[in-house]
Formats: sequence, C-alpha cells, structure tokens
Amino acid sequence: MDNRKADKKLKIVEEWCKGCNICVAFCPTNVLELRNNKVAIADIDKCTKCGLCELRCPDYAIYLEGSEDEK
Amino acid sequence: MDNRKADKKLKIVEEWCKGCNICVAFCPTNVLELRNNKVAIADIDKCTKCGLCELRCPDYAIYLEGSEDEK
Amino acid sequence: MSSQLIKNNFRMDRLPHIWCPGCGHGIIMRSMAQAIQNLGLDKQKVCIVSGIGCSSRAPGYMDFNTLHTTHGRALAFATGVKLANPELKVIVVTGDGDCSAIGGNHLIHTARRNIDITTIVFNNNIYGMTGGQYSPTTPTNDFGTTAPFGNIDKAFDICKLVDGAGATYVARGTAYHVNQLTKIIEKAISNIGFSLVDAISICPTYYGRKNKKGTAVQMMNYLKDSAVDTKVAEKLPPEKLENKFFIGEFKNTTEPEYTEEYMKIIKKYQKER
Amino acid sequence: MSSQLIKNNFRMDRLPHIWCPGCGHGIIMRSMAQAIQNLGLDKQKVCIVSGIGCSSRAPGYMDFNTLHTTHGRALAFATGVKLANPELKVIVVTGDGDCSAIGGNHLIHTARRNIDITTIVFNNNIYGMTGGQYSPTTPTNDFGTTAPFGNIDKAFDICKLVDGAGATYVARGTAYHVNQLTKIIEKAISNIGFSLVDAISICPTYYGRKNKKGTAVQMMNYLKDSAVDTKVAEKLPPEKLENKFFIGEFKNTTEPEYTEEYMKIIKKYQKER
Amino acid sequence: MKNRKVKLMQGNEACVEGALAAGMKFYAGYPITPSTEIAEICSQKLPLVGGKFIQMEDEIAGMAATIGGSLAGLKSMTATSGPGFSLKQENIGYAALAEVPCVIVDVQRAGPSTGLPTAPSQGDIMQAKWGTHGDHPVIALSPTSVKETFDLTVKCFNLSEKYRTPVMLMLDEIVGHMREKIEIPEADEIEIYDRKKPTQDEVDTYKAYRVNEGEIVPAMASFGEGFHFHVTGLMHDEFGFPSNDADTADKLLRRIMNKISDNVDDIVMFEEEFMEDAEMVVLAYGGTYRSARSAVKKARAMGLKVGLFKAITIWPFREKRVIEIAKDQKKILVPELNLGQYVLEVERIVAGKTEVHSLGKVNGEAITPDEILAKIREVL
Amino acid sequence: MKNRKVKLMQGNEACVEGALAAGMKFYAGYPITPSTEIAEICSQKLPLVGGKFIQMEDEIAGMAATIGGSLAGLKSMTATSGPGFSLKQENIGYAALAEVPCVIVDVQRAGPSTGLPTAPSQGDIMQAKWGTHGDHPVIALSPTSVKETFDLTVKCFNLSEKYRTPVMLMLDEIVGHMREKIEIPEADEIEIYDRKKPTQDEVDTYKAYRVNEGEIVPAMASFGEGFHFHVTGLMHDEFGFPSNDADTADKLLRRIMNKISDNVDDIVMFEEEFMEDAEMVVLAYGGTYRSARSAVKKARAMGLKVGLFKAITIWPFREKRVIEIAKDQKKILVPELNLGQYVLEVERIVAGKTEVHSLGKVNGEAITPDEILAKIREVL
Amino acid sequence: MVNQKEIRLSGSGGQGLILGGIILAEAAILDGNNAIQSQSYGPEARGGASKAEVIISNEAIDYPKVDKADLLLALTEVAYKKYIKTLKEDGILIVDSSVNIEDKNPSYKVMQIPILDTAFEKMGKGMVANIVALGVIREVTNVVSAESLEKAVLNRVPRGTEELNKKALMEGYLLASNRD
Amino acid sequence: MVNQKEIRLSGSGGQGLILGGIILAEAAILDGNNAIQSQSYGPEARGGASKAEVIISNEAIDYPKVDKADLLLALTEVAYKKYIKTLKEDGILIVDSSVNIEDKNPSYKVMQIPILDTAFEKMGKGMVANIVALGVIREVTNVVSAESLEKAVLNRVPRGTEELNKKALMEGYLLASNRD
Ligand SMILES: Cc1ncc(C[n+]2csc(CCOP(=O)(O)OP(=O)(O)O)c2C)c(N)n1
Ligand SMILES: Cc1ncc(C[n+]2csc(CCOP(=O)(O)OP(=O)(O)O)c2C)c(N)n1
Ligand code: SF4
Ligand code: SF4
Ligand code: SF4
Ligand code: SF4
Ligand code: SF4
Ligand code: SF4
Ligand SMILES: [Mg+2]
Ligand SMILES: [Mg+2]
Repeated sequence: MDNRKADKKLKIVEEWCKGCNICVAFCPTNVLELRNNKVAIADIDKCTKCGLCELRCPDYAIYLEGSEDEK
Repeated sequence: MDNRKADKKLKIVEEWCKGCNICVAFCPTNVLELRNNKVAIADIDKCTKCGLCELRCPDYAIYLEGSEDEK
Repeated sequence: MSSQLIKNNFRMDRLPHIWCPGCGHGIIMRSMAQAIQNLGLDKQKVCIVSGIGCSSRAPGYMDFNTLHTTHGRALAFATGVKLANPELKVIVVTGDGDCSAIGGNHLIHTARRNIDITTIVFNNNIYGMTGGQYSPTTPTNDFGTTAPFGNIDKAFDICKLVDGAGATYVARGTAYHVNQLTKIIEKAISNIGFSLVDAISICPTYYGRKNKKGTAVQMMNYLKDSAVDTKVAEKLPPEKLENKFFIGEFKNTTEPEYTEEYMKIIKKYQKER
Repeated sequence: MSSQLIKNNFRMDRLPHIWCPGCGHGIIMRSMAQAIQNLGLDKQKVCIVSGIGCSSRAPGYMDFNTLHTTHGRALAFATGVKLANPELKVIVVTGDGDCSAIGGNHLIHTARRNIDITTIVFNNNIYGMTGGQYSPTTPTNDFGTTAPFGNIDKAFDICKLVDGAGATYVARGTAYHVNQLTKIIEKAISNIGFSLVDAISICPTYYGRKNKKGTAVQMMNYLKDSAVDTKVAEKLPPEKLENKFFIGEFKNTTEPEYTEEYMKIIKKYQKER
Repeated sequence: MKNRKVKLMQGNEACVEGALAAGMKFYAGYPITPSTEIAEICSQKLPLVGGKFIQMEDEIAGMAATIGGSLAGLKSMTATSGPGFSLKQENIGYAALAEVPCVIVDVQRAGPSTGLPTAPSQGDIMQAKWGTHGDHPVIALSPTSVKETFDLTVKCFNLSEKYRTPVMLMLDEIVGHMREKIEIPEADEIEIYDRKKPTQDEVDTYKAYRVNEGEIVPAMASFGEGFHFHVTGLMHDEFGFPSNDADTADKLLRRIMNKISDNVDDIVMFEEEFMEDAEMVVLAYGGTYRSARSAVKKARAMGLKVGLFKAITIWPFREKRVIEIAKDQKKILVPELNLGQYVLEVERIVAGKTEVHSLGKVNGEAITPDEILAKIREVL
Repeated sequence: MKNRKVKLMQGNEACVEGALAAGMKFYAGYPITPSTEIAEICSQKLPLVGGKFIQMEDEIAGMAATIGGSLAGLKSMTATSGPGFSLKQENIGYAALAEVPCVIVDVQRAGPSTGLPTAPSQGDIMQAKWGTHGDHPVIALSPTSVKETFDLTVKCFNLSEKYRTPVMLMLDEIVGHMREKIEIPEADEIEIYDRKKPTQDEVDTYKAYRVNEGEIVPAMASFGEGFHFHVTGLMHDEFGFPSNDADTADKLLRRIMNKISDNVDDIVMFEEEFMEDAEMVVLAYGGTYRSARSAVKKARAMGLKVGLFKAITIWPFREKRVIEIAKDQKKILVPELNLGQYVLEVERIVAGKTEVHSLGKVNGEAITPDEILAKIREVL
Repeated sequence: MVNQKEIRLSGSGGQGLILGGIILAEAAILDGNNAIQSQSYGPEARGGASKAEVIISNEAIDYPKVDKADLLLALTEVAYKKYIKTLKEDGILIVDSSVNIEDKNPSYKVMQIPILDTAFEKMGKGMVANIVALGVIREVTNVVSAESLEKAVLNRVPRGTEELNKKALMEGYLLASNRD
Repeated sequence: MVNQKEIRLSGSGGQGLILGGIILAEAAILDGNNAIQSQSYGPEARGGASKAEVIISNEAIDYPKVDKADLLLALTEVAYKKYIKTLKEDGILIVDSSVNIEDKNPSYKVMQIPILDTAFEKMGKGMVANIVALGVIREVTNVVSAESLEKAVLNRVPRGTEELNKKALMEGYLLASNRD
C-alpha cells in the first residue's frame, strides 16, 4: 500500500454502493453519510485519509487514490 | 464373571481354533501348545485358571467353564 | 460347546467368524460382549451398528439388534436409529478406514452433536477387507499395497480428532490389554453422550505382512510393549515415550446430550400425543 | 473507476458482486486480494478454488486461475490441482457450511496430509446461500430456519478441529479486524503446508435477521467487541472472557509437506523423464 | 360433506402436510434449493407431533439417518434436489435391498451439476430409476398440483410401507414452489397404510426376510421390540444374514423386483382426459402436465383431436395402457423439462406401433402451453 | 513386425498399462473390490513415470481430485466399483458440464448396495448413462478381454481428451480379474490424442468455453499457464462465468450433448461375426460377450444360423447398425449380467421391427455358454 | 366464461411483494376463486429486482406461470425497466410516482401513483407499501373483493399491526379512486 | 482341432495355488498357446478353501471360467470335498496322500500323491508344494512343456530360490512318473 496518506484522495463508486452504512459508522471522523441509500461525503475536510472506509466497504465502492477528492 | 477360579475347567472348541498361537504364547505357565495347527493342552496341571487364554483367543476356542478339564 | 459369555451374546450358528487366524478383531468383539454383559444391559435395547470392513462384520455375529450398513455411514445410520428411539443403547462398531477415511465426516459431526452413541473403532491401521491399502491411521513411512514406497501421509490420532470435534468420552485400549479395554468400553457405554474407544487391533494378514511385523503373537507383543497408560505416561521422561502410544482415558466430561435436548423441545412444544 | 487493488486483482466486468448489502464476505475477499498482492505472488501461479455457497462465489470475481466446484468438495478438487501442479499456490475459499458440514471430511483429511493449500473460511455461522439454515458453527440456542426452537447442536470450533486433524497453520480473524486478517492470510499463504484461516464474516440478511442481531453495522460492532486476541486473552481473567471468542494465531508449525514428500518419491524412483 | 380447511399452500409445504397426515415422525436431511422449505417446515412441525427432525452434515448422512429412523420404527422422509439426489443414491440402493420403507423427495432443478439451482426441471426422471448401482426396485410418483402433492406424499408413504421399499416423490420446482388453493382432507378421509409387523409370539420364530403365506413382503420388526434381527446391504438369506450362495442371491433379488412388477396395477396411477376421439395424446407429468393441459384445451378449442394422459406414477411404467393407446394409433407427444428422458421409455413400450414425439426444454424455464400447442400442430 | 511383449496379465493391470500408454499422469481414488488392483498398480507405476497417485478419503474426493488433476493439465483417471460409482456421480456430472476430460473405470460387481462384492456383474450399465442428475453427455466403453482392456483404456483417454468429457470404462469382475495373454503394442503403434490447448498468443482473447471455427470443443488451457479462466458447475457463458440467461443455458447444454451425438460414428465401436446368413443375433458386451461367442460357435457347429454382435462402445448406442439388423428381421438376444438393462435400449431402437429377447442373471455367477445356447434354441 | 387475471408485482427485495402476492391470492380464494402465486428465486435476486406473480381465475388454473401480465405493479425504476416488457399490450401498469417512465405513448394504461410516499410519509412505515399497493390494485381491477382482501391482510400481518394495515389498505383505495 | 484343458488347483490359503495357476498359464503362453487364469475372491475365502483355475488352449479361449474341470488338484481334504463335484466324469483327480478319499469307485481317474510330504520332508520347505504340484501336473497331462514350465517358474519365484524351485519341479516329475 502506498503510505503517503495525505496525497490520496477519497473516491466513491456510486453504482457499486449498496448503502450498508458500514463506512459511515466506522469512519472515525464522521466524514460520510448515506443519501438516498448511497454513500455520500458530508464533510471532506474532516477526512484524515485513514483508509478505514476502504478497508471495510464490502462493495469496493469507496477508496483512497489518485489526487482529487470527491465532493 | 465367575470368580471361583479353581472350580473352573479348561475347555477347547477345536473346530473354532484357527491355530493363531496367541493363547499358547501368552499362557503364563505354558500349559498349551499347537498340534496340527490346533490348540492342545500340553500340561493341564500347570494351569492356574487365570483365564488369559480365554481373554485373548480371537476365536472363542478356549475357555474356562463347567467342571471338567479337557485332557 | 462354548463359553457362557459367547452363548449369551453371540449368534452361535454364525460362528466361527470369517476373520483370519490371529486377527485382533475377535478379541475386541469379545471384550465388547463382556462389557455389555458386565453392565447388565437389556439385550432388547442394545442396537449394534457397523459400516463395511472386516471389523464391520462384528454385528452379524452378535445377538442383539444389529445393523450392517454402507461403508463409512454407520454413525449416520446410528444417529437415525438413536434419535428415532432414544431408549436404545446404540453402539457402533467400525474400522479405522470406515470411521476415519470415508466416514470421517460423520465421525466428527456425531461427536459434535454429543449424541449418545458409543463408537468402538477396531483400529488395525490398514484397510483389511480390501487387502491392505494404507488407511488414515497407517503410520508415516509404513507400507500398504497402495503405499509401495512408504506412506507419506501423516496419521490421524482418532482420539485427538474426536476430542477436537466435541466428543465427551474418549479413550484408547488394545487387543492385548483386554481387561482394561473391557473397563473402558463399559465406561464409554455408560457415558450419556458421544463416546469413542480407539481399540487397537492387529491385522497379521495384511498390515503385519506388508510391514514385516511377524506373527499374530509378535504383533500382540508389540501392543504389549508399546502401549503406555496415559496416567503413567505423565510421570515418564520423554526418552521412555519414544515410539510408544498412549492408552487409557483421555477425556471424560458431561455435556448436554442431543436426544435429551430434543426431547425437551418436544415436551415444550408438542401438541398432539 | 475503482481502486488499484480492485483493478489489479478482480474481474472488473463481474463486479459489483451478488452479495447482500453489508455482507461481510466482500470485506474478506478484499483482504485476501490484499494479502496476495502484499506477498507479490505471481498471479499466473495462484489458483483459487471454492465449493458452493455465497462465500464460494468469490473466485468468480477474482482475476486468477479460478475454480468453482461442487458443494463441500473444494478441498478435494484443490488437492488434485495442487498435487498435479505443485508450482501453483492453491487457495481455497469456502463457507462454514461448505467446509465444515458437507465438506468436513475433506477438511480434516487435507489438514492431515499437510498439503500446501491455504483455506480461508468465510464463516458467517449460517447457510447463507440457501436462506438461513443453521450450520455446524451456529452457536447453541441460536436460531435458523431449520432451528425454529433454537439450535441444540454444539458448534464446531473449526480451528480446534483442524488442529486435531493435523493442520500446521491455524488462525482466526474477522471482517472487522481487516488489517490483522490480511496479515494472517499472508502468513497462512506463506506457510508450506495446510493452513486454515477462520475468517468470521457477517450475514445480516439471514443470521442477523433470524437472531435479531441488527444491522450490518451492529454486527460489525459485535465482532469488534467480542473478539479477543489470543495473546491478550492469556493475560485476562476468566470473567473478562465470557461470551468472547479468540482471534489471532493458534498454531504455526512446520512439518513435511505432502507434495514435497511426493516429489521425493518421484526423484528416487522415476525412470522415464 | 366435511368441513375441510381451504388454504393457499406451497407445493413443498403440502408435501410436509401430506407426510404428517401419513404419519411421518422422522425427517433427516440437508438443505438444498428448491427443496429447502420441506426441511424447514419439518423442523417446525415435527416436534409439535412428537416427531423428530435432524439436519445432518450432508445428504448421504440424511439418507442414512432416514433409513435408521425407519428401522427404529418411525415413518421417515428426506428431501433434496439434484446434487443431493446424486449423493443419496448409494444409500437408496441400501434401502431397496434391505427393504427399508422411506420416502425420498427430489424437488428437481435444472442440472447437470450445480446447473441453474433455482430453475425448474424434470431432469432426474431417469436417475430416479437408474441412479444407484445394480438392479433394484423403484417406485416414483410425480405430482402436478399442490393438492396432488399432498395426496401423493401420503401415497408414497403408503406404498413404501406396503412394499417395504424406498419411494420417491419427484417434485419439480414449478409445483414445489408455487402456491395454490388446497383443501386439506380430514384425517379420517385419508387412507393410511402401516407396515405389517410380526406379532410378539413370533419372537422366537421370526425370520426378518421371510415372506409369510399370502403376504407381499416380510413382516417388519423395529429395533428394540425384542426381535434380534440383522439387517445388511449384502445379499442375505431369509434370516437377514449375509450369504454368498447363488440361489439365495437370485431369489432375493428377484423377489424384491417382483414385489413391484407383480403389483403394477396397485402402484400405477394415471389419468386421462379428452381421449375418446383423440388422434394424438399428450403424455405429461409433473409441472409440465399443467402446460400440457392448457395446450390440449386450447387445441380442443381449435377443433384439434388431442387427448391428455397424466402419468402420476412415473415408475413403474404404465405399460399396458400405453400399449393400448399405441394400438389405437394415437400419436404420442411427450413434453418434458429435459432433453427427452421419459419419452425413451414411451418409445420402448410403444415399440413402433405409433409415432412418438418428444418436446424437450432445458433453458431453465417452464414449457409454455403455446410451445406444446405448436408441437401438437406440427405432429397432427 | 514389432517385437511386442507377450505377457500374462490381469484385466485390471491391463487397464493401468493402457492408461500409462495413453499418457495418464494422475490417479486419485479410493480402494474397492474388485477394482482395487487398479489403484495398487497405479500407486506403484505412476511415480516411475513422474506421475502422481493419491489415495483420497473417499470416492467423492477421488473423483474431485481427478477432475482437479485434469484441470491442472494432467491426464487423469479414477477407478471404482458400484458403491463408489454411485458416490462419484455428482462430480461426474460436474466434469460433464465443466467439460473436464478424465477417465472413470467402474469394475462392476454384483449389486445393489454392498451386494456380492466379489461377484461379477453388469449391473451399472444404465447407471453409467443416467447416474447423475440432469441431462448430460455420456461416453462408455466395455472391454471383453485383457487386450481389449488395454486398447479401450487408451481409447477412453483419447475420447475424453478429444471431446472434453468424462469417459467411463465399464469393466466387470470377469475381465478385470482374469489373467490372459496380451501383446503390448509398442509406444509408436499406439494412437494418442492430446487435448487441444490455446496458444500463448491467445492469452488475452481466450474464452474458456468458446468453440473455435472447425473445432468440436473449446480449446482447454491448464491452470498455471497464464490463462485466467474460470470453471464452474453452474450454467455458464463462453467465458465460463455463471449465467442465468435462458439462451445461454440452452446453448451450453445442447452443445455438450451434440458434441457426442454429432460424432457417434467416431465414438461408436462394435464388431460382428457370423452375420451373413444369421437368423438371429446375440448382442453382447463385456465379460458376457465371451460366453456369447462360445455359445454362438457351439450353435453354428449345430447348424444354427446365429450371428454375434459385440457392443464395444456402450454409450452412445449404435442405433444405425442395430436398426439395420432389426430391418433384416434378425431376432436379437441380449444376454447380460443384470435383470435386463441394455436390452431396454435395444428394444427401444428396434421399435418392434424384430423380436428382442433378454437373458439376465444376477446370482453372482457368470452366464455360461450353455445358458445362452439354450436360450438361442428357445428363441430360434 | 373463464375470467383469468395475471398480475405481476415488482420492486426491490424487502418491499414485501411476495407477501403481497400471497395475500392477494388468499383474498381470491376467500372469494371462492382459484389463485396461484409464484415467484422467481435465485441467488442473483439478492439486492436486485424482486417479483411475485399471482393468477386469479374463476376456473381451474392450468399453466401456473405468468408470461405476459394483465397488470404490472412496479415500485422501483429497476423493476419497471426489467419487467415492463412482460406487460400485455392492453394491460395496466401501476407504477410508483418516483419512477421515471420512459415510454411516452404506450399501448397499455399507465397509472402513476405515490405508493411509497404514502407509505413513508402518510403512514410513517415504508413496510406497508405492499399493502397500500394491494389496495390500489383491488380498487383498479376489482379482482378481489374488499372484504376478502381485508380478511386476507389481517390473517397474514403480525399481531399488533392490524390497524396500521387496515389503514394502509384504505390509503390504497383512496389513492386509486382519487385518480380518476 | 481345438485342444483345450481346464484345470482347477485347490487347497488352503497360503499354499500358493494362485501363483501356481499363474505359472502354469505363463508356461502355456511360452509354449505359444493361449491361457487364462482366474480365481475366486471373497471375504469368505479367508482361511477357508482356496482355488485357482487355468484354461490352456491352442485356440482363442472364449468363456474364461472353468465349470467342470479336466483336472482337479486337491491339496487338502476341505478342498477335495468342496471341489470334487466340479471334476469331469472322465477327469483326473490329483490329490495329496494326506487326503481321505471317500468315493471308492469313481468314474474319474484318481492319483494320490504325497505332494505335501515331499515338499515338507524331502525339500524341507512346505511353501514349494505348489511347484511340486505343477511338476506332477505337467508330467501327468503334458499340458505345458517342461522347458516352458521351468522358465515360467524361474520368472516368478523370489531371487535366491531358483535352485530350490527347480528341484521342487524335479520332485514333482519324479512323483508322477514313479507312480505308473
Ligand atoms: C463406498 C465404498 N467404498 C469402498 C468400499 C470398499 N471397502 C470395503 S471395506 C474397506 C476398508 C475397510 O477398512 P477398515 O474400516 O479399516 O476395516 P478393516 O477391514 O481394516 O477391519 C473398503 C475400502 C466399499 N465397500 N464401499
Ligand atoms: C450437494 C449439495 N447439497 C446442498 C446444496 C445447497 N447448498 C448450497 S450452498 C449451501 C450452504 C452454504 O453455506 P456456507 O458454506 O456456510 O456458505 P454461505 O452461503 O453461508 O456463505 C447449501 C446447503 C448444494 N448446492 N449441493
Ligand atoms: S479515509 Fe478515514 S476519515 Fe476519511 S472517510 Fe474514510 S474512514 Fe473516514
Ligand atoms: S461501506 Fe461501501 S457499500 Fe456500504 S455504504 Fe459505505 S460505500 Fe456503500
Ligand atoms: S487359564 Fe491361564 S494358565 Fe490356564 S491355560 Fe489358560 S492362560 Fe494358561
Ligand atoms: S488363541 Fe484361540 S484360535 Fe488361537 S491357537 Fe489359541 S485356541 Fe486356537
Ligand atoms: S484381513 Fe486383517 S483385519 Fe481382516 S480378518 Fe484378516 S487379519 Fe483381520
Ligand atoms: S445471504 Fe448472507 S452470506 Fe449470503 S450474500 Fe447475503 S448477507 Fe452475505
Ligand atoms: Mg482397518
Ligand atoms: Mg455460511
């Protein structure tokens, strides 16, 4: 895994999200929320790029990568 | 099991004996021998009625019971 | 003519049995009968179930309710018998191949359920009936007709296996240590739950011949010399335990028994009677 | 779009997978991919084999040599694959039902042979695919569609079972403790011999619903709160361990590996080449 | 008239209700789509009547325990689908040779192998007859409706008890999973047959496999009733003991085959409709029969002279009647959810006396009435 | 002429020699009488040629590992007898649907169930065709001599590789256990067929289940060669991925059935003798063929016009030729060590064009020439 | 004369459509008619579109599957898209208001009705959407009597929710009748 | 002309009769004839009577089983009793001298020969009884050539026992020829 956390951006694959709420519940800084049964970013500024959402998303619908956050 | 050892007599079922020699080998007092591939009593007087032959005969061909030794 | 024990517990017209000269199975079968008689069980309520193999021929000789099933499946049939009529004392006679090769799954599941079935494994470390192929209990490097270059499999310790699976009574005896074996079988049958007795037998015809173990007598002597009682073993230094195996009781616990638990459900929910 | 890990290791056109919202299987599958990638294995030489069940659908999504077999038989197929081509890293994905119910015999025998196969059990304590029947790992008293009055079976501890059967690497992780799980899977794959990882998953759809365990998040929290690392556990007083289960490494040993032993025979006796 | 319960019920559920009505007290099985509801409902209902349900570790064990339950005296059943049916075969043969009554339900799904697990099929019809090794007797019934599922499950138990043989209920996903109106008959309207048992004064003379004068099968004791008998899957003599004797083997095997073939009239059930002036007959069974009936009605509405034959008993085959139909020169069309299995037996029996046509389908969907209708028009 | 080795050899041994000659490199099985020698000899001989033998925990695992070995690229075989053949059925269906070449030997013994384990039988002939659930392709051969056992085992491998399908060698205890003179052909006299593999430049375009122009079956990669393909027992598309699509399922199943039925001429082998003026024909296979030949020779010596037909390929059935025989009004007698199995298929094909007679025997003994002769005289 | 109606209820898993189908069929039986309910099972169904089918007839029903339906209920867009092809040309489509209808000029009759909104907002319980839908279907088709439908609903719903479900039915009736 | 001989070797397990049958068949093959060897297997055989069968012919052998034998070798009384019925009326019985012959006036020819004694006493090795018997059979029937039989024996016996076995053959020849 690439460790330069700060460089990474938070991405969402909406079509793959099944709205299970796991990422939302286990995000340590409450960055995420469900909207219309899909994951959405409530407050990107709180994101520490810890990667826990990616780690636990059963559907690979949220991940850190590249250089642009989703808003 | 009946424990009045001394009362018991040693009996042989010749048709059932397959001549494996187990009783002969493990009789503590060498009472038994094989004759013509069948168990036979060599010296009944040595028999202590310990019952080990009966216990280990795979074919139930030797046992202690009743009141008459086989000769 | 034959002894009272034999007359009382065997089908006299089926004897002598088909086992080879010196086969240990006959000794173990007698020990079973002795244990049943010692316990004073009601013969009508004893059901002896087996699979397929030399060992599995035992029930055919024994004068009880007897069932000779398919290879490996004895415990699954027995589970049906026991659950359908929990009054029966169900005893399974099986071989190392029957219970730990093809029947391994039923073995571990019957142990897991802790259903009140007593399993006596006539363990001769070989497939006797089919002529000497190595079995899951054949020691590594030993020979069998299908292990012509020496067996590379590791052997099961059936006692450990069923312990890991959940059996509540586990013990081992041998065809040499007959009185101890009879005691163990008595305790196994008395345990309300799944019990297993690993009864080490000898197969002079195949295992013995393939592995140059000599005559039946020599194989009996091996049992005599190599078996160490677990209780004694604890006190012995490791070098004294090399090439030895353990006999005696490994586990003796009490846990909820399957058919009793099932009867509780019936008592609680039954509507019709 | 999706992460590099996914792109590198999955068949993108097969995603999203069919698993239910919040199903733990997806998390474990990702952890597997991560472990494989971390180890830098040659993808051409990785073969992933499964049986039948929700869990067993995993190989279909993973971009390796993949084999989806019959229910319970994954380890037997995998044994054939591995022995035929020992160069392959063979990983078996299975469910608690697949590997410990119908597949229990293959599980213990593959462990016994210590053949170099890594087994990852997606253990959700239920038959997910068929709609929520209790499995051999469903805890006693829990409910399943076939245990409407509460399960009276005792549950297998799969780790203990394969330990008793002869596995050389045995560990447990959960869908919550993902990084630890990945590490464990890495070590399991690296072990030359039979390795088993009991990966505790969650099935909100059936196990959760039948047992009022709440949402996927609540079930994840349960994993978080109830799993105790074995290393930590040793230091805790018994009252702290009530209703807990253990994760971490239970066994990590080295013993002769089956295909290596077989290759020795070939080396010694082979005539034609 | 009785005040029967009218209900909407699934086929699989009706199977359990039928089994309970017939006196089932034991079920052992392993879940598999599309038969799982049968296990689930049994697990709920059996304890309520003092019966036992057990989920075994696999289908082999399920079959074994079912036989064990029956030997211990309870009417026993197991249910499965294709892959599990394949696994049960060895022990089905055991039950046949050891003459242990029991009922095996196969809710057919599309195969081979895992196939299409939730799709309907009639692909195991030949397997029901030939699935286990060696010659063996077979009785198999196949219901076409939820009500018939109830009735035939009762019948399966009765036949198995009467002939001491495993009996198969060949359901299919169509009938097993659909919900339909059913009137459940009152208990006293249902004919129940219980296995003949030896009497207590026969304890000493009882031979477990001797057929008494005037009986079809040996009287059957249960374990625990004082009869120390032996049961084996080896060829055996009248006592039940293994025997290698040629005559004993021959006698045993022919007896267990003949007990079925000599009683075909008692075992075979079928129904006919629209036959009088029919120039062709659609012979169908199970879920496909419903499509056939719909097609035949449509055909009749179009003035086509088509009859309808419902095979209820699948095995043994209704040879006599089918030969009559063939002699009448009525063409026969056999639609079935496979690539043509039962039609092979029809062809054999008909022996060239009339044309036999097959309509097979294996894409996982039911045969539609229109497909049958099209074939009818092609054949006529 | 080649200097061939002339040997006395057991049928089971010839099977292994044939397999080795065909390139067998993998064997997985579980011992069972009367097939055990096959496993034993494989365990001795395979390592000598760098091949692998493994004794699995049961027959199910034996079949599974055999399929696994084949997928990993080795020519694979397993052997068993009735009870084990029943257990293997589920995975045989898997091999058929997933198109995995492999050879399954069934040394038939008397059944059903445990039956008479050491007695000869031909009781699994129908099971070979119908033993697993769902429609599936079947190829089965049955040898009549030790030499033919060698040859047909080679043929089994060739057919399985060519048609990517499990092929069954239906031995029986008679041929499997007897020792007979055999000339082992030299390696270069033996025709060997190896599965078609995709070429390395197809790595990116390879579809595991697409049949290329002009081919009968899809090219088959082995695991570990760089083709990341998927194999499943579910209905699947050309990539090998599961699909619930009706057309996909239909196409797949019909393709795997047709690859056999379209090539019957290539697959079917039979031999005829004494046919010219024959008024009746004895159609036999396996060990019973030998009794039949003896009987026919005796009959001819008595002036009876009797022909002899040896069915070498059991499945698929030689329809064309048998219909010709029937049209010639030659009566057909099928002697077999069962209660009449193959005769059913003969009856079906003949469709009334001539008389078909059955001679069955199930007492554990071989059919004698005199028994067949007696029946010939009865029929003629 | 044979009077046979074939109805397909579609939406997403968890919307209780199978229960809805069962209730509809049971209501028909209470009316003295015949009814068959069926559904498609399948692993692929997990999370995807879900459907249940009901055939109601005053005579014996032979073929139990619905091919082209007389009435299609579609509660979600996914379901609408997947099943709209299976509606008869002159059939009725009852579709939730949230669904985007593509075909602007269909041969079948379209009724766009706020079923989900009503269940969620008005009733506060999304889970009664199936019952609201049954009310709508009854009102539109008359395929079962109101009396039997209510009885069938009450037979099947969990204890304690009877009033809620009665109200849901009423809302369904209202939604349908308000429309015309 | 077809010249076919059917031979049954019987005795008890462990007397090496199956090996004997194999050797006889192999000798026949060395002579350029056809031969089939078969035996009965079976769990019941354990410890009981054992037998092996050989058919030797100058033409193809169809039916491979021996029904009525031209020659029966019986080394034990149990075997003699069990198999004597299977000897042809005009066949030859070669029986060990230790066996008690019941039928005093048989249609077949009886040759009572001290095979076991010869092997045990003269040779000191009971295990060569089968080879002694082969020698006797050859000498009596001429069914295989002496040259081929010796070759066949030497092909099959364990290394180091060649001379012993050659001698056993010779003893067999002598036993047979001394008789007449
Ligand atoms: C399904 C099946 N597979 C294989 C066999 C063949 N078979 C019979 S007994 C046996 C092994 C018996 O070994 P074990 O259980 O150890 O008993 P033993 O003969 O050694 O007492 C085998 C493989 C069979 N009868 N059925
Ligand atoms: C021979 C056979 N029996 C039964 C089934 C039905 N079946 C499919 S998956 C499954 C259980 C799966 O449970 P598990 O392995 O725990 O996987 P999960 O779905 O929970 O991930 C069952 C019983 C089958 N496909 N084949
Ligand atoms: S990376 Fe961490 S902080 Fe950012 S959204 Fe994911 S879980 Fe929350
Ligand atoms: S964990 Fe994944 S699937 Fe679940 S809500 Fe978050 S992004 Fe969606
Ligand atoms: S009873 Fe004891 S002393 Fe007597 S013969 Fe038997 S073993 Fe020997
Ligand atoms: S132990 Fe029994 S069988 Fe063996 S020699 Fe002694 S009496 Fe005979
Ligand atoms: S083969 Fe072995 S196990 Fe079987 S009877 Fe003979 S000695 Fe006993
Ligand atoms: S049923 Fe359970 S295990 Fe299967 S996909 Fe759904 S949540 Fe996962
Ligand atoms: Mg054994
Ligand atoms: Mg699971």
